[in-house]
Amino acid sequence: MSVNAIRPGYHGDMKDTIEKFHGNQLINIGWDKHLMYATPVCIPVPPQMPFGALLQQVLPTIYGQHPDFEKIDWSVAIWSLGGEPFTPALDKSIADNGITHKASMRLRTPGLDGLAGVGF
Amino acid sequence: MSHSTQPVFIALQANNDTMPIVEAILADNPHAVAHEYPAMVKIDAPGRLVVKRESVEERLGREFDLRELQINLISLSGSLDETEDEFILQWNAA
Amino acid sequence: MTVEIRVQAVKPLRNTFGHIARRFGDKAASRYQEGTYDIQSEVNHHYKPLWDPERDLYDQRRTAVVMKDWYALKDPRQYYYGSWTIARAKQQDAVDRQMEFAEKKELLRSLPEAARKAIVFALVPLRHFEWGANTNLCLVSAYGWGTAVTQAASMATMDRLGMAQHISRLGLLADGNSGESLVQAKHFWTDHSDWQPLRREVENLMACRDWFEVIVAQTLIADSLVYGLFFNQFDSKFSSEHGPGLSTVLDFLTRWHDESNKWVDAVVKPVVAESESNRTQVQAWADHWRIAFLSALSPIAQGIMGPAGRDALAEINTKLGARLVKLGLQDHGAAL
Amino acid sequence: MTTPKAPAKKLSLKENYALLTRDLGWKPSYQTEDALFPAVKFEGIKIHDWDKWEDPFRLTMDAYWKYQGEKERKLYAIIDAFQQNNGQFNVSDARYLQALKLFINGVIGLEYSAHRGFNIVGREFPGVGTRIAAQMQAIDELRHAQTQIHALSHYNKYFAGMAEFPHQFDRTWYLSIPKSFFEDAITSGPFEYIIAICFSFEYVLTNLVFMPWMSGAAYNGDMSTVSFGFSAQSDEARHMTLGIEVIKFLLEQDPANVTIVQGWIDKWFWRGYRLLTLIAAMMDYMLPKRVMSWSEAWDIYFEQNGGALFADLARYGIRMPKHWEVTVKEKGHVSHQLWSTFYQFRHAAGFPVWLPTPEEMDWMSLKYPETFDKYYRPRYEHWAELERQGKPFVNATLPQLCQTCQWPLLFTEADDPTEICYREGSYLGEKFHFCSDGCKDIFSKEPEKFVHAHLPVHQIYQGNYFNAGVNPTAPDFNPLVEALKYMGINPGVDGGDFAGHIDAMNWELWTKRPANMHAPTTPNTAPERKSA
Repeated sequence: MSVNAIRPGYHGDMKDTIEKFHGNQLINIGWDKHLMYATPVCIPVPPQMPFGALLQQVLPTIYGQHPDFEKIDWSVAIWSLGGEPFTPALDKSIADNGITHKASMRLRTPGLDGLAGVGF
Repeated sequence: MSHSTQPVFIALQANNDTMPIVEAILADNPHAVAHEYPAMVKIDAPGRLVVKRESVEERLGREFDLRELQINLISLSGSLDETEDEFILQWNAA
Repeated sequence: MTVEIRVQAVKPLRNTFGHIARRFGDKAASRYQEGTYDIQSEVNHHYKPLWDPERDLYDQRRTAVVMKDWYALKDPRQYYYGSWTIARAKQQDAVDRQMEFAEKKELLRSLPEAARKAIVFALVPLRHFEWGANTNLCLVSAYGWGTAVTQAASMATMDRLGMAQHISRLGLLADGNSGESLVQAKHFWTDHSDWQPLRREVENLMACRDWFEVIVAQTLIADSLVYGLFFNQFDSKFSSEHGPGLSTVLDFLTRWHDESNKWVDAVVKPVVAESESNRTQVQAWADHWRIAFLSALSPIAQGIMGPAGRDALAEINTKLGARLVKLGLQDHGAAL
Repeated sequence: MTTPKAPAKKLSLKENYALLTRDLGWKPSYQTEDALFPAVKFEGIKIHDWDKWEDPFRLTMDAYWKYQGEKERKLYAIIDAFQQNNGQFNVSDARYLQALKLFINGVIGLEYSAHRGFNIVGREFPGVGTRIAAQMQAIDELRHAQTQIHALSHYNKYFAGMAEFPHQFDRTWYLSIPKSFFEDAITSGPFEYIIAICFSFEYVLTNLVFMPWMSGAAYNGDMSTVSFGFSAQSDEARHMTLGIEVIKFLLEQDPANVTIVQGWIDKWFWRGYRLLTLIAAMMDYMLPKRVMSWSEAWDIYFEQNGGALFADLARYGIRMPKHWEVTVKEKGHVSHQLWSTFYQFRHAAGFPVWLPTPEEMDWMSLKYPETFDKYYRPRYEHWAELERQGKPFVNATLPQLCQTCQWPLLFTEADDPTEICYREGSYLGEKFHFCSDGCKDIFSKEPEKFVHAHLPVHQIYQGNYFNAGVNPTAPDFNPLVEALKYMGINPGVDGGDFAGHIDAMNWELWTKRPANMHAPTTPNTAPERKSA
């Protein structure tokens, strides 16, 4: 489908292309079954940042308040990227892991399903 | 025209001016039910609701232009047909 | 109530909204001010309009004139919706009485047939002129910048519909509510040779998309000439022959036009004064539309007033020239 | 011409309206129709006879002025009396005031947008009757914006977070939700606009805003708000009727219009429904004295009344809006999910946020027997415990937004309230994210339009949200604090916890009544307090 406009050639600006983020790219991260964080988050990161640094340095600042966070066994954590199963290489960069600008990643932590038995 | 039983309603501000209007509506539409809310009265009816100028005038003791309903109207539902004498809300389909 | 007594001494933390305080100081503000200034969205628009992809939803580039602050176009009547509609309701109340009187006394129906025909030929077609004005002012309220001018244009849009309907009522007064006069008048508007030049210019103006040009052309130029010719000059001539009946029912139109002129002047003047380029631009618009409407009115002026029509139009044009000078423009009338 | 001897004919309302209105327009001959009405063809709607349009209210300007003038006299008399009596101190409590902040900052901008949008329709439609109806609605909407400003003006003098409403509407992150909704409508063609606003929004959805909400305002002692609300709604009743006439008119004019109109109904129902999540949270959480729950209101005003409407339209081949079943599944959840979101982002809100008290949670258990105790009570109890421990929960990271409705992705899967609903699409090599199938569908039909959306989270990260005069390269530049200031939010004052908020403290000082009527003691036991 396509838009109907008064003249042919109508097109909005691509408002959020990567070059507008001063060397960073956006990634979206959600932690399944942990609705204490009511929405997935969006953060800017350097594409060269190793995935391991995301885990060790960035995620604790985002999710550290949840009692499940310190119990995570990262060796069994399951990631998906854009809805597809995904195994990140910790020593590789965000970019080299194939995580592109505005990618959406979901984290599942088997055995840790949030509080109250309802994914909170 | 087939008669529908789908709900229609009219909601008016609850005040001195609308009391006789509400009375008239309830008298003319025995199938209608009035629900009172804070500052509002909502009259629900299946299929059809009619506000009759004459009935309002009887209770008001003066001439009444149905367009005066505008002043205290809050909302309505249904297809509207308005003439000098009647303000009708109804659905056409079953 | 106990609460009221206790809180008598509570002093407000601020006297008005931040944007109003930045313009006028933190003091009690009028309802006109609070309801008008800065309430149009100005930044961070989301989508390109499908109907005008080259510009934003609200965009200052929809007119050739430029203002540092479009809110300088203050309405001297200080109309916000409430004060406008209450004022009009009051006026309409008086008009209703005039019209009832006119109907009861048959002020127009009892006129000789030739006189009634003259009204239908000379005045009733103007309901279409008013509809054109409604269209043009609606363009201003749709695409203008800043609530000060767009809200006044929105009220003027409705006023013009009101005037179109009032003129239609004159027809009904003359034809005893048969509506025949409206049919005839429409025919004059669309086919009679005396009326065609005016209709041509109304259509040309309806095709104009620069909203400030439309204000100048419609409210300053066309209205001055049309109201002056029909509701002043023609009415005077008619009254001298048939008594003041017609003047009674034209009163609403002339009063409304006097009131509207105050607004029009307050809108045009600051734009002309803002910059030399604005002044040049407004002058060009004024000159162009003045020539266009003046020549367009020439046949109908003579059609309704005979040879006196030419002088009547000249007199109105002189007045318009004087008004332009007052607004900071030049009167190029002599050269026209 | 009729002989003057016969008495003047008495005109009925219909005849009078027809004579004064019909035929004001004419077929142009010096300009083409296309030159005068350039915006009326590109949407593909076919109109064969504009005169078939029927205005059910048949208002001429004299009657319009008369009745609207009377309404305004009544309304301003109440507002005057309210101000003279310091009515702002007679509302139920200081939490009620916070809902008014959403109104002044979010809704006034919508009313104003509606005003401008109807001016466009009032100019661009060739048909006289349709244009007059649109013009009347345009100026009515100006009325609504202004009466709301005037009714709320007095509150602004005493309470925080209301003084910058036009500034906030253009810049505050959660207000991009209402703003983008209306800008989407206005930037559409005139037919889509009128279907979007008059029909999908006003006819199908606004009863939810004005009836239970305004009745709620009355219940909470706010005579000023209820007066403008009900007075505005009396205009809305006219507009809704316009909405249904418009849709019948379009459907009757040409069978080819049906598919286009159905597409717009699908789009705008979903757009409007998502927008009303705000009202859901306001009804369930921000009215200290409650009239009905969001779930009940949805049942009455959408499922029953909307159902009747769509049954009526079935004869034209129009069906219920796509995804309506999802709204029914979600009705027990959305208000709680949004309030949880506001709570954790309260430091970045323009109003303070609170956790519901035990008394209020009992009301919710009663109103939401299927969902509240199971899914939502545990969160509030957990967060309340953290507050008691002096470690209140805060989400310091910016949320992922839906490209279409601009809400954070806060909604769960319709059939699983423990899983966030993620939808993703790609266009011109870039990824886009959505909160629902409804929002993804909308994007997919017009990606050329929706790529241009101004998403506040992305704008902040691009470094575009700071006020003039601020140096973004300075070493102490804090983008999040500067972004709040840019949004018109005074950091540390406007948002945060209700307990200890300046409004709560001033309320108790001025009225000697509890700031929270359901928890008379909490303000004094709050862990930290700011000075007033």
